[in-house]
Amino acid sequence: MSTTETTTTAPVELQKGHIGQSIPRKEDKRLVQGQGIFFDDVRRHGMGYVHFVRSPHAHAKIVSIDVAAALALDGVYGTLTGDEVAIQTDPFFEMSTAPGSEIKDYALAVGKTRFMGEPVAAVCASTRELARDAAELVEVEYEQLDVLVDAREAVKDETVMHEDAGTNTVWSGVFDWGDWEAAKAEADQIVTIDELHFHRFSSTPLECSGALVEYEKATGQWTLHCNHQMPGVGAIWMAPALRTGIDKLRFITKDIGGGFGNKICLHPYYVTLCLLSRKLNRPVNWTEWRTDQHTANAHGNERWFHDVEVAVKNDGTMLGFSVKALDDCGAFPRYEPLGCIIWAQVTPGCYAWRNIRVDFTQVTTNKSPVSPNRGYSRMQHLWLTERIIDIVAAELDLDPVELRKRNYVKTEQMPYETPNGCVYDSGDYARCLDMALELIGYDSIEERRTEAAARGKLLGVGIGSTLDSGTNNFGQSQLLNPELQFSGNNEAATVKLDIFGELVVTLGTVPQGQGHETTASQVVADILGCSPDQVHVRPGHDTFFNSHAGFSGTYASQFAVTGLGAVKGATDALRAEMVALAAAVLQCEEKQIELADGFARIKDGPPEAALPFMALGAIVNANNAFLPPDFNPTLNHRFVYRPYFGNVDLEKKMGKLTLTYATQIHACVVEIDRETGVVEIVDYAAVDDCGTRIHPQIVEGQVHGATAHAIGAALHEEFVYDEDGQLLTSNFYDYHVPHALDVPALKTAAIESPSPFTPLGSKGMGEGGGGGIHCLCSAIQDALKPVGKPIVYDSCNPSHRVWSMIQDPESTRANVSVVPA
Amino acid sequence: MLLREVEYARPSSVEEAIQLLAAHDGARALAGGQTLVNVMKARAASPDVLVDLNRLDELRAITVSGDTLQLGAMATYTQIRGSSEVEVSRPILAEVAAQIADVQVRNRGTIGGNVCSNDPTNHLPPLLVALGASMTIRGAGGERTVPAEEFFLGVYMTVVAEGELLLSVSVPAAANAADGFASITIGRDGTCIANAAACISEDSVRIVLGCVDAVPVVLTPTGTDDDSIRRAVDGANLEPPSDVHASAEYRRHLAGVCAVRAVQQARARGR
Amino acid sequence: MKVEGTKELSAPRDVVWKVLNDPAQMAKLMPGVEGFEIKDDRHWQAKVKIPLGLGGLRMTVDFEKVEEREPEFAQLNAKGNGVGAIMNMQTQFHLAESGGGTSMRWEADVKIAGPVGAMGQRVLQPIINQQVGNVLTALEKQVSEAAAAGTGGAEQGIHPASPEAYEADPDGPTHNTQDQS
Amino acid sequence: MQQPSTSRTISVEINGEVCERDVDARRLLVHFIRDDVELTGTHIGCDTGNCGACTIHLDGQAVKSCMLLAVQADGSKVTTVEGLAGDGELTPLQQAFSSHHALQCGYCTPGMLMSASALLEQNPRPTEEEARTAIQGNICRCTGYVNIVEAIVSVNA
Repeated sequence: MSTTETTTTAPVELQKGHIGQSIPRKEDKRLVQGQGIFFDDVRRHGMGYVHFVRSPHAHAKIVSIDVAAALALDGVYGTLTGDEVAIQTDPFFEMSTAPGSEIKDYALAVGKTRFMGEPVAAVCASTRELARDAAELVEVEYEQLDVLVDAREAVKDETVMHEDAGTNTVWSGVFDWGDWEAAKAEADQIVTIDELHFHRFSSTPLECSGALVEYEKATGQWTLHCNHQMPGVGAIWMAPALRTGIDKLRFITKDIGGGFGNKICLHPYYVTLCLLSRKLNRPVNWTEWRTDQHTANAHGNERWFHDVEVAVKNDGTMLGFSVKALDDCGAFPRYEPLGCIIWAQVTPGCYAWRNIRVDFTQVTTNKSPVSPNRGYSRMQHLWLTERIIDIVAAELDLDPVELRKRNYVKTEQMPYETPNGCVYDSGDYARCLDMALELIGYDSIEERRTEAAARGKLLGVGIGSTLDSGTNNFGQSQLLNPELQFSGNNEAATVKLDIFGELVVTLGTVPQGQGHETTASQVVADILGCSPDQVHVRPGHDTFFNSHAGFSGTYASQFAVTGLGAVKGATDALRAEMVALAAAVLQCEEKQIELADGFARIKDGPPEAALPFMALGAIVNANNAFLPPDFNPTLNHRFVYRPYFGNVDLEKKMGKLTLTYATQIHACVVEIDRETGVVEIVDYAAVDDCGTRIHPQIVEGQVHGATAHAIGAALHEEFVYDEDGQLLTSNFYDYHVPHALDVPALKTAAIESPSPFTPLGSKGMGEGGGGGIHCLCSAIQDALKPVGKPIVYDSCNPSHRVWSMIQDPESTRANVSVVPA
Repeated sequence: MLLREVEYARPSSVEEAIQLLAAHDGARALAGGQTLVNVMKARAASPDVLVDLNRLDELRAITVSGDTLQLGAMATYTQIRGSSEVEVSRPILAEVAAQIADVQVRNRGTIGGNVCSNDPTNHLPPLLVALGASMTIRGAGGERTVPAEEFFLGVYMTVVAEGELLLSVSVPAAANAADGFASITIGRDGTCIANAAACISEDSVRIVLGCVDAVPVVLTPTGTDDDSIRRAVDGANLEPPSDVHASAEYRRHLAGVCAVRAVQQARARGR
Repeated sequence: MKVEGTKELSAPRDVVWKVLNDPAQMAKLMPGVEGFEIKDDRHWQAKVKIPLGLGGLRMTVDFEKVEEREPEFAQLNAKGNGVGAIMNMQTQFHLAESGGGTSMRWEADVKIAGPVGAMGQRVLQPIINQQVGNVLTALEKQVSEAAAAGTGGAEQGIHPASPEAYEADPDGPTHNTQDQS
Repeated sequence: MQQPSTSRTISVEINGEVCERDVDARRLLVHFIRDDVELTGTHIGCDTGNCGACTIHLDGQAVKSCMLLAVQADGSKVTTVEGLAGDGELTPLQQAFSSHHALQCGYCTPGMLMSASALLEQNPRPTEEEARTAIQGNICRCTGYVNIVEAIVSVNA
């Protein structure tokens, strides 16, 4: 299913051919043979293995650390403790304003430990096993402190985790767009919701984090064979902390076993490895284990929504809402407080309400730090908007499909400016919804409900309307902290035609499975008139390729725009040179030259008036004596793609916060076992609109993946802490990610509403906006209607929570009220 | 990952295995290793000596003699699932074996390892107690047979003492036995949150609950109707553990649900 | 996790008190003690190997007597270290005369910290119940022997691996609560 | 009676080649394969035996090589993902994974292929449910399994 009918594509000189085709992925051949190169596959002579000594306590003073017994063990190369880190490095740069900016975050715990699993020391030894043996011999004396596991407690500051800041609040501020008071006055009904909770989980990439770090004494150069997914920003954190220049950190990634944002905040670990490799003068390898990954790497942001008020007209027109959001970022802010603004990219969700007030506060707690997890910060907010829609529909007895359609931003309103100055580029939400509903057989839902009831099952249907905003404007960080010197966005790529006619593409991005080698080759092939097979895209990222920019990386749904925008820019420049060169050689005008079938030739000219790409490469690189003196083609072009955003309005907290908005509308049918609360998904559909699709199969694969993540998060995956800050779901037994039997057959469909703002009409879409979470929460609430109409108040609904809602719907209903305005 | 140092021996006979177990303090039998190696990876438990039973083919045999189905302690779940002897003499065993973990684990994991580890969430302890199985154990002092009901002592604890080895598990053969098994798991195929096995015989019904205590809990309801079963579970005054997947209250409730479902299955099969 | 219960013992209160407050006798109550060192009258240390079928959990446990009101109340803190986990336990005993014997009310609050401990939460409660049951059974023997001998101390403690030490105890924990979060 | 020891010399036939090495008894088979024999196609995705990234064939059966000691493989035949295809040619299963886009990051892929190939040997034309059951012990975080299941079912369809 596919149509293209809205706005026109930006004018590009593309030969029809490979873009839009699902060509075989270039990455696959090595990966299906086990020949991918992941960081832990790299070996170096004399390499030592690092094991971290981790805090068993969530909050404790470190009284003493004794490494003597570890050092005495045969085969142990050395250790590193927080005291050494405090002397040899500076705290990492913090993005918040004061007092949040006063938080001191080091590579290892200094003085005290603030979450279970926090590294307090590191040991390096000749084998992996020995490193762990030695780590067990490090004696750490702790003095336990009061533990904060609940953001609602942390915000009271009765216990303060970061003495330097003097408060647990990292950032807080009020966003007020439109006129909320006027909306309330205009409304017929005010629906209130006391509390909603978006839970803590993460995408848990199958490959854990790690690196092999080498130090070159002569030059002070570190080389990190690693899986950092945003090395540009990693280096901005690391280099000042290590008191070195940014070029002293060379990041190399090849294949990466998934990232999903969880590999953005690796700088504390990597700094420890840098210090150890320098101290011990040997390469050091650290492989994170799953339990460590769950305990002490990166969780997604947990968020509470309090005192929600929604202004609704009797005809179902929604005028706006007001909410107090309380975000829990765990023990250290790291990438935060960016999550305090990133959600604002999708302030109204898919809806046309114009009056929105959000009072946002972020606090630290004694839990794992967070990191931008797939759907980062927008997913939490979009879940809120979808919860509001379904709760309003249930309380005012409105049809949830009609309510959505009435309030969706309409396709004829595109490009649509949101109340906070963002511009939704294109899309047709209502049409996507109709398609999704058709795929799940919505017309026959009432009969199926009756049929299921006869089997003791509660059947429900749910909708998740969500947006995946991509190519963000880092200028939004200035809405949090006007002093920050970040704005705009960029990505680089280099394309060259080499001596034997090879087309070589070097990306600045850091792919983790998104098929960048393949899609980049499609773009190059279509611009240069050749086959993608003729285009070699170097796997992975290497700082020394010098083909990256400040925001390089693979994150935030943007490759199809920024990465391919850079590839297109570089290839356009290369093409111009190839044309000029061919015209010079063939002695004709440039406009007579066409590039096709791997040749530069005179259009409609004689067969001999054609130069294979190899000839062009050879002339410039090795046989250039005859070229005119003022004609110096390089056939090697680095291009930095930069979307235009303009400045943000600091006073009104408005601006173009991101460039593109892909639509994802999900619909599903669930059956709930009334006796046990077990939820089974019996039908599932996801309709995607990400503008021009470069490689439809890859797009569909991203939809599948994001949906599976959402299903896991909505039904099982939750990082649960006890009152002492002990993580109770630290492995794949208790943290149940979907298995093959847990994921239903997924139906997908797509439409294409090309973005008018991007080089190829494409939009980023990999994160998926948490559509499945919204959709399942919606379906569960619908299914439970006959047992007392409970309100789904949490984003995670494992069987025990569903069962509790069945037992005691009233306690959830106490959470909502309808007040005639 | 990354185990503590451990000594390893691979005996070539049951006798040698028993000698090894008896001769070394802290020696443990290594059966399928699908629990033990995992626990060692966490360094939660660390045996000093591992006595690997994997080359003792005589412990893998599944045989029927008279009215007894005998399963060697080293019979794997995959073997049990595919065994024609099991199929004809106590099919519930094959059905439940197919529900344990995943294919790879079923290829290695053994009935002996399952019962000897006695994790409260395991499938086989309640099932074998329900079926009236018995365990044959050999040590330096000779062989003894213990009814399944007396075999389990606590979490990770059984009557198999140091220096002893579980040789086989015997189950009464009954092709058309009215057996049932029901569980509620984390996801479709994860760890059991609650489970129950049921066995209806001519004069009685026996339900055994897993996951609610350190050892399987045996109930003998007065009838096979749903109400009798629920009454029996209520009357057992269960005090199941709470964890992230289930509060004590929810787990107690699920125990009742599983019990009823296991009996319903048994009733249907016995017809 | 909190466990608590009451236990009726046939021995007189002063005998029970002596057994409970003599570190050497206490050592015999605990499962799998491999080594024991008395540091002073309020502090002692035990090296234990909790006998689980998977190979035994080794821990070093430091005890501190926090409070005592002879012959009716004692509070003891224990801190165990090992197996990738830290265990903290606070125990209290209340002894009351009951006929010719003693009625003991006890409470224990056990907390396990560290990744391995967190992994074991699933089975922690049954294991603790079981170990508490063992301790109580051992205590019963110990005090009855002590009462018979007139003063403290049987020669033999209970061997942790011997099955009879683990017989189900009807007077075991009578009430369990675990904090659900 | 033999004496237990903390290390042993073992001989394992891996992908047709006999490898003889001294190994510590505590070394896991997966570390032996990756670090000692340097066949890095077999991956590690967890530390509790759930994820299946380390799946290999041991004497023809799919097993998780993180739940076996290397010394246990002494005298056995091991096949890893590197041993599936000969001479750089992809097997029909590997080809199907590529054409159905059954892999994204490719980290779970070796284990998936080993589980799927074991299935296809016993059951050349599996149903969707059978394919799902065969890979229930292999976690993929990228694909949602949809295309993996399709790929497996397609091989001999």
